[in-house]
Amino acid sequence: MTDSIIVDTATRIFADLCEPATINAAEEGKWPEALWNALEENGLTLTWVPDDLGGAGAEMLDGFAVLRVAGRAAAPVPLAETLMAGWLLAQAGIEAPAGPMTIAPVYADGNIELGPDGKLRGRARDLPFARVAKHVAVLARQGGGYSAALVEAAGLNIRQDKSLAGEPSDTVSFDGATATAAKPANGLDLAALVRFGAAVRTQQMAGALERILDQSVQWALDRVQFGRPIGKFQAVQHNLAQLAGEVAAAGSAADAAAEAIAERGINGNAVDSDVAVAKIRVGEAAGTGAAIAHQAHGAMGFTYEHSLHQSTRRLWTWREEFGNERAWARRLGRMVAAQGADQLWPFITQGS
Amino acid sequence: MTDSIIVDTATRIFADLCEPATINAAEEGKWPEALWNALEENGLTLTWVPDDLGGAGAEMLDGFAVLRVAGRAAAPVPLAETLMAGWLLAQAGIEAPAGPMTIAPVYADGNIELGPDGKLRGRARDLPFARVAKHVAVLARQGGGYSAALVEAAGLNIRQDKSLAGEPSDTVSFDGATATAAKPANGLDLAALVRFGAAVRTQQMAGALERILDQSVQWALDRVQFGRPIGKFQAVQHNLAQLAGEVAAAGSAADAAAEAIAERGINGNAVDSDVAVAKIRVGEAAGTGAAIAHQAHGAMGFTYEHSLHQSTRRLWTWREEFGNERAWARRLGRMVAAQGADQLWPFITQGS
Amino acid sequence: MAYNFHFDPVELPAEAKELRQEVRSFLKAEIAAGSFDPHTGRASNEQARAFARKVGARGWIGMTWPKPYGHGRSHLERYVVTEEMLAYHAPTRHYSTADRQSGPVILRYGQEPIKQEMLPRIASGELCFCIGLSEPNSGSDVFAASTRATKTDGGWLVNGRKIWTSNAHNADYMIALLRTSPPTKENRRHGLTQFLIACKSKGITIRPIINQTGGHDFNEIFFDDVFVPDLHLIGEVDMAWKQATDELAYERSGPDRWTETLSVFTEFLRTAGPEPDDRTAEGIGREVAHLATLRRMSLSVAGMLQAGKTPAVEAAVVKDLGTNWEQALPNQVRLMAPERGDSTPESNDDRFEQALRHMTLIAPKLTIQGGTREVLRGIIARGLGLR
Amino acid sequence: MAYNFHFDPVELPAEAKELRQEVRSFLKAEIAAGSFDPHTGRASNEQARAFARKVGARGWIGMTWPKPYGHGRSHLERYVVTEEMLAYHAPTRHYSTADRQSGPVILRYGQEPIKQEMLPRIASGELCFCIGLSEPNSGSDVFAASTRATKTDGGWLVNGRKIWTSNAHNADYMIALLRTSPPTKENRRHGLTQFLIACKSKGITIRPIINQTGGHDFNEIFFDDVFVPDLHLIGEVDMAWKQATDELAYERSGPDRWTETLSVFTEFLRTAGPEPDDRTAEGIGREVAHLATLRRMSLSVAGMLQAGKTPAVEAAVVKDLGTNWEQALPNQVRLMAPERGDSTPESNDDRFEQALRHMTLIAPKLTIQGGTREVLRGIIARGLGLR
Repeated sequence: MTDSIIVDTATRIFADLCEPATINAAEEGKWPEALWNALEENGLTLTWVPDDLGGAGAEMLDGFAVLRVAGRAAAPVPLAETLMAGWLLAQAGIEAPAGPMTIAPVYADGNIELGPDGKLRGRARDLPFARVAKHVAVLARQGGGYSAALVEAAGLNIRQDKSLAGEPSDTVSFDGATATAAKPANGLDLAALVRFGAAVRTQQMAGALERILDQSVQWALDRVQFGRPIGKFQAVQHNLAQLAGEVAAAGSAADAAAEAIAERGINGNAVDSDVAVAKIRVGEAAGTGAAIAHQAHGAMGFTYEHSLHQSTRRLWTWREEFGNERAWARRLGRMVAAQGADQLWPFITQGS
Repeated sequence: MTDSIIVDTATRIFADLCEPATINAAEEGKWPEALWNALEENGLTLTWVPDDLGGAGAEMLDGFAVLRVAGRAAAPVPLAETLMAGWLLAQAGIEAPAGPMTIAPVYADGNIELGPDGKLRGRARDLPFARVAKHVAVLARQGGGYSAALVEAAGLNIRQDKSLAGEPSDTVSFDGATATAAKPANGLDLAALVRFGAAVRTQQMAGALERILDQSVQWALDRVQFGRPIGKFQAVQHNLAQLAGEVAAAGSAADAAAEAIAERGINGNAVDSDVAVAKIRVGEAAGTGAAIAHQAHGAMGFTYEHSLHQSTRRLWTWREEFGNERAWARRLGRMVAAQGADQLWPFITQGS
Repeated sequence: MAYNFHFDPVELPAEAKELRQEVRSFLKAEIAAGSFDPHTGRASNEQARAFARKVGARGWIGMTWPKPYGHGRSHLERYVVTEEMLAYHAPTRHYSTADRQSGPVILRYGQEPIKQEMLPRIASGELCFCIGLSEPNSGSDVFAASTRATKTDGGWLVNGRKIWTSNAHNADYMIALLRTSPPTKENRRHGLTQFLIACKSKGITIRPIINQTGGHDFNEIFFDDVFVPDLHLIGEVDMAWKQATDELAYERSGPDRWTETLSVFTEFLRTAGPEPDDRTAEGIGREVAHLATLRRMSLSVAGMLQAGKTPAVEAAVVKDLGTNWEQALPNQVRLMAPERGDSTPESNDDRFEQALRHMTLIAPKLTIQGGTREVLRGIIARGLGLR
Repeated sequence: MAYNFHFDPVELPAEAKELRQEVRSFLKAEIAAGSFDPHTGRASNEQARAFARKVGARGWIGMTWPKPYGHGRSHLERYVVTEEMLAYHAPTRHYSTADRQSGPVILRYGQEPIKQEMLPRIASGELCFCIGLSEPNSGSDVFAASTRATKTDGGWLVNGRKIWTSNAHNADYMIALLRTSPPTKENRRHGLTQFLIACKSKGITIRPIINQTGGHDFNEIFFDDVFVPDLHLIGEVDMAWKQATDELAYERSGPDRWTETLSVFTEFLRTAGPEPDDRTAEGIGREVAHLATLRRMSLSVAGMLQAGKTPAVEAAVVKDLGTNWEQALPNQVRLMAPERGDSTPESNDDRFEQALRHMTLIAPKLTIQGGTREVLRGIIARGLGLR
């Protein structure tokens, strides 16, 4: 089970310092310094880094729980990315620096290489929050394997773009950059990094879905049409009940992936299938759920001043990152088919 | 426009002679003789056969309109098959005999051959109503082309099976059978026959969908729960409104295919795309529509004694025959893609 | 916060994992012995009865009931047994209703002599139960029931009619919801009482209702001055609305709510082979993601029950998601299946075709039986604070 | 019979087919001249105004209005012009509301001097209109409007607030639904009146509402003692509920109700190329089937209007189906698109990516604007005799 103090701390910080206005301001380029500092001061940014490497040394599940809360808050900071970066560095025994980080690459066909001269080569697209990161944790090919490398962001060539959520999503060239530290990644490969990213995104999505359910129910209770709250109309009730089902399924699927990783590590087929299930199911819930929430909110939910879009736009972004439903479904489908029909049920019940 | 006398006649005959009990009895193997005879005596079974070949010489659209009515009535007779058989024979200038007929093959990979000795060879699966047909109209390969052949059913080797609708769906071996008459099919190929069959099924489905909408609305008005007719509940109203939309779309798509065939004949890409659109859209409506109708009917609609299944089981059968949604969608998708993005709109507006 | 229901993670205890292997071995042996068809679940009534006795002998009926009525085992162990039985299409119909619903009602509200008499006989696999709930004018609205029980010397006289009673033609007993008083103005649910009724009682007529698959599961039951002894009264007179519904609603989330059409998927996997194309792989993956998630949620409810929680809304969520998924499954599979043609090898895919047909036919009932989609969404909406 | 609505087949007359070619040539020339971006429809306000003048000069605004107000042409000809404009993303925003809604209202209910003054100026492409319908507490329930018009010497004084008014910041005039009397017990729709209001009138303040795409279309409008002359009264005082809604509801079925996200599909087709794989072909075919059917139904409504029929329910059906389809389209396309990666050639698919993002963002509004899904299904249910 998770450490409730960590989760409570995160919840309190977001309640205090992650107002809708802060989130919109971040989209305009204003770095939410107070929020980030509070997270950092409370040790939440290096949750997955062991004590001896400068981190909080918390359990895997604690980190995922923090990300659930962050997703619920639509936190406009690279908390997930910094957590992942710290984790990646820790795999190689590299100490994690302070400050925001991101990871590279985010695609399984990524092609960053670490040369014998200690210099990096390659380019990575769609790196979340690259422009605000102080460091990038890179998983680079080296010889026949992979190394984790810590790179200062300052000297990198960054082409800025934005995700659908309005958050930084940048293309970064690593050509000629020198790693501050670089060590073999202890068996980790790009597929595992992407898998880990997918699991992380499912937690954030599960949180965002909880948020839009809350908002939609509240709106349905408050908004009066035809002389009564719209939540009294059967059609609205049934839609929100369906939304609740999607939220519940997403939370459950995301937790399954997190628990699998906590128990069995990031490598291996068994974990891969848990993550696949989660990314598929949560991705579907994100689409269905956002549509229902918007329908319930009417025109108000389509405005920039209402905060619904802060969650729905992130859902639409996150479902696509680290492999969308289709990509994971193909992979999972092949895995299941390869084992044969009679292994379906054992497959479903494996691990429990 | 269609000849309303023909349609009125058909409607009256089905109202008089196609009761739910008759339909269930037919499933048990009792041939609905009175119904068939009335259809035959009124010239409805050879609608598409010209006067000089022994038929009614009606317009294409009249035949399709009759099939719409027959679909609405869940008529348990090979009216569609006899109409298609008469039409197939007429393409080759072969006179149509009296009595029920069916066609062969029903798959585009059909492999019936007509040898130089006038004997047929091959086997066709899933022929609707084969066991009750007096004749089979066959489209057989001959040399490099196709011939239409009329074959007496009496001597054929028929292995009986049933469709999901409980109607005869038989495998027939034509090995060694002699054609009563055989002539070149005038440019018709198997793809065209399947295309024609698909258009025919969309009319029947459109009719069946109209029927289940009627039944569902009536049931919703009659059935009382929680002190009022269930049709007063918003959730039921919205579901039935959705059903109405599917029924309307199906009818419109089916008509488009029928009109295209009536105007431009059965050959050619343009007609192929109209039929594809219809079989895809009507097939989808059949699935969605049957599900809504059953949900509205509750447990009652699941019983054999209620007549809903007579229509829904036919919908599930017909959507699969002559190519299901997927098969036609692949074909249509290829057609559209081959023309390129800038031709999409001209493609949609072609013909009107 | 609207979102106030939860699906706790569950770790199955070691004994449950062992039990799973035990059940699988048992089923393997039964399949080998020809006790039922492992693909369709087909078994004769005699086979189903014999199977129930064997399952009873293993101690797998009434597992969670305290001793001496049952076996005092955990909800998670019971869950494992149930899902293994369903996954391998074991013929549980002789005992499943009693195990899932009737037994727990008797255990909680029955009079002591009845508990002592009935529960061990259920647990042994001997007795088959059915549930007399729906009436011609009382389907989703169970509190509109009008079949009445009138007090008489030493018992009650029952008159009226029940409908949609599954398996009544095979059942020994029924637990029926009967009207003992009119509803009150303040409480329209008042006035109904639960009774245990022997199906062979004088005055009972059972008429089969054939369904659209051609099969017989439902029945209509006519009561004509049927005598029910006082001892068979279950719970308080007129107060059935306080009993039953909520506590037992957890059973909504059992694996029977998302496995009913599963065999069409399994058979499809068999025809699809080990290296499906992209389209097929994508379709398979999507269904597996839903299945795995439903199963986790369903197991979670069992775990919460074991922990003494009352996950009523969670159970409704699982049933709503589960039945919608299993209802849609045959059509999803249909659209993955290869096109049939004259050159398709014969009977290559025959078992799949049969499963597809059967599941297409039964799919409509899945979101109706045991609480319609509309009823479930109403329960969830209430859980959200909207009602 | 419940199913008492129909979609008559339509054969476009020869002049409509010629007109289509004429419109295509016109648009081709405009695109060549850089009047708008043919892929996204982007055009500046100046470009949109200039475009309206050109379209007006062609006689393609107010086409169906009788001469001398408009051009006395058929609904089918108007339909063809409209769908071609939409299909090629022409910037019609300066005139489309007036052409579709405001003009017809003035034509039917306006006072003669107003008709003579306004309609030709609309038809020329000069005037831009907006619609003042929704209020903070009156969205789907339009008859709850409370912005009031009070009789004064020679006219009316307007006070209150309208919201979600599209394009008000560019409009010259608004047709507003205002409260002139309280509703009556018998008829809660009583007491509302339509007025023509110049947007530059003293006392009007327009506040932009930025939407989640970052764009500005909606506005909030504040009325502070705005004077509206008697001549600008449209129709009968207190009787707006008899006007407007039904006749104009046909406009619901126009091609603007199913083409709004179409460009994401077109751009996808471009990236998919001429020989897509099975999965992609299947996806494309499915969407084309929906699109072609919607278009036929929409055209059919135009044909029925031309034939003097009143296809109100049919129009609601088309809008319900159409908006649901166009809303789902971006997600359908998303799941057909190839996976992005670091080795994907840059900006290969950039126009598609941009379209996908934009359409994903606007999709939620499509089943809300101009009559929500819930309102439309209510209308259809009424047509079925359920309400």
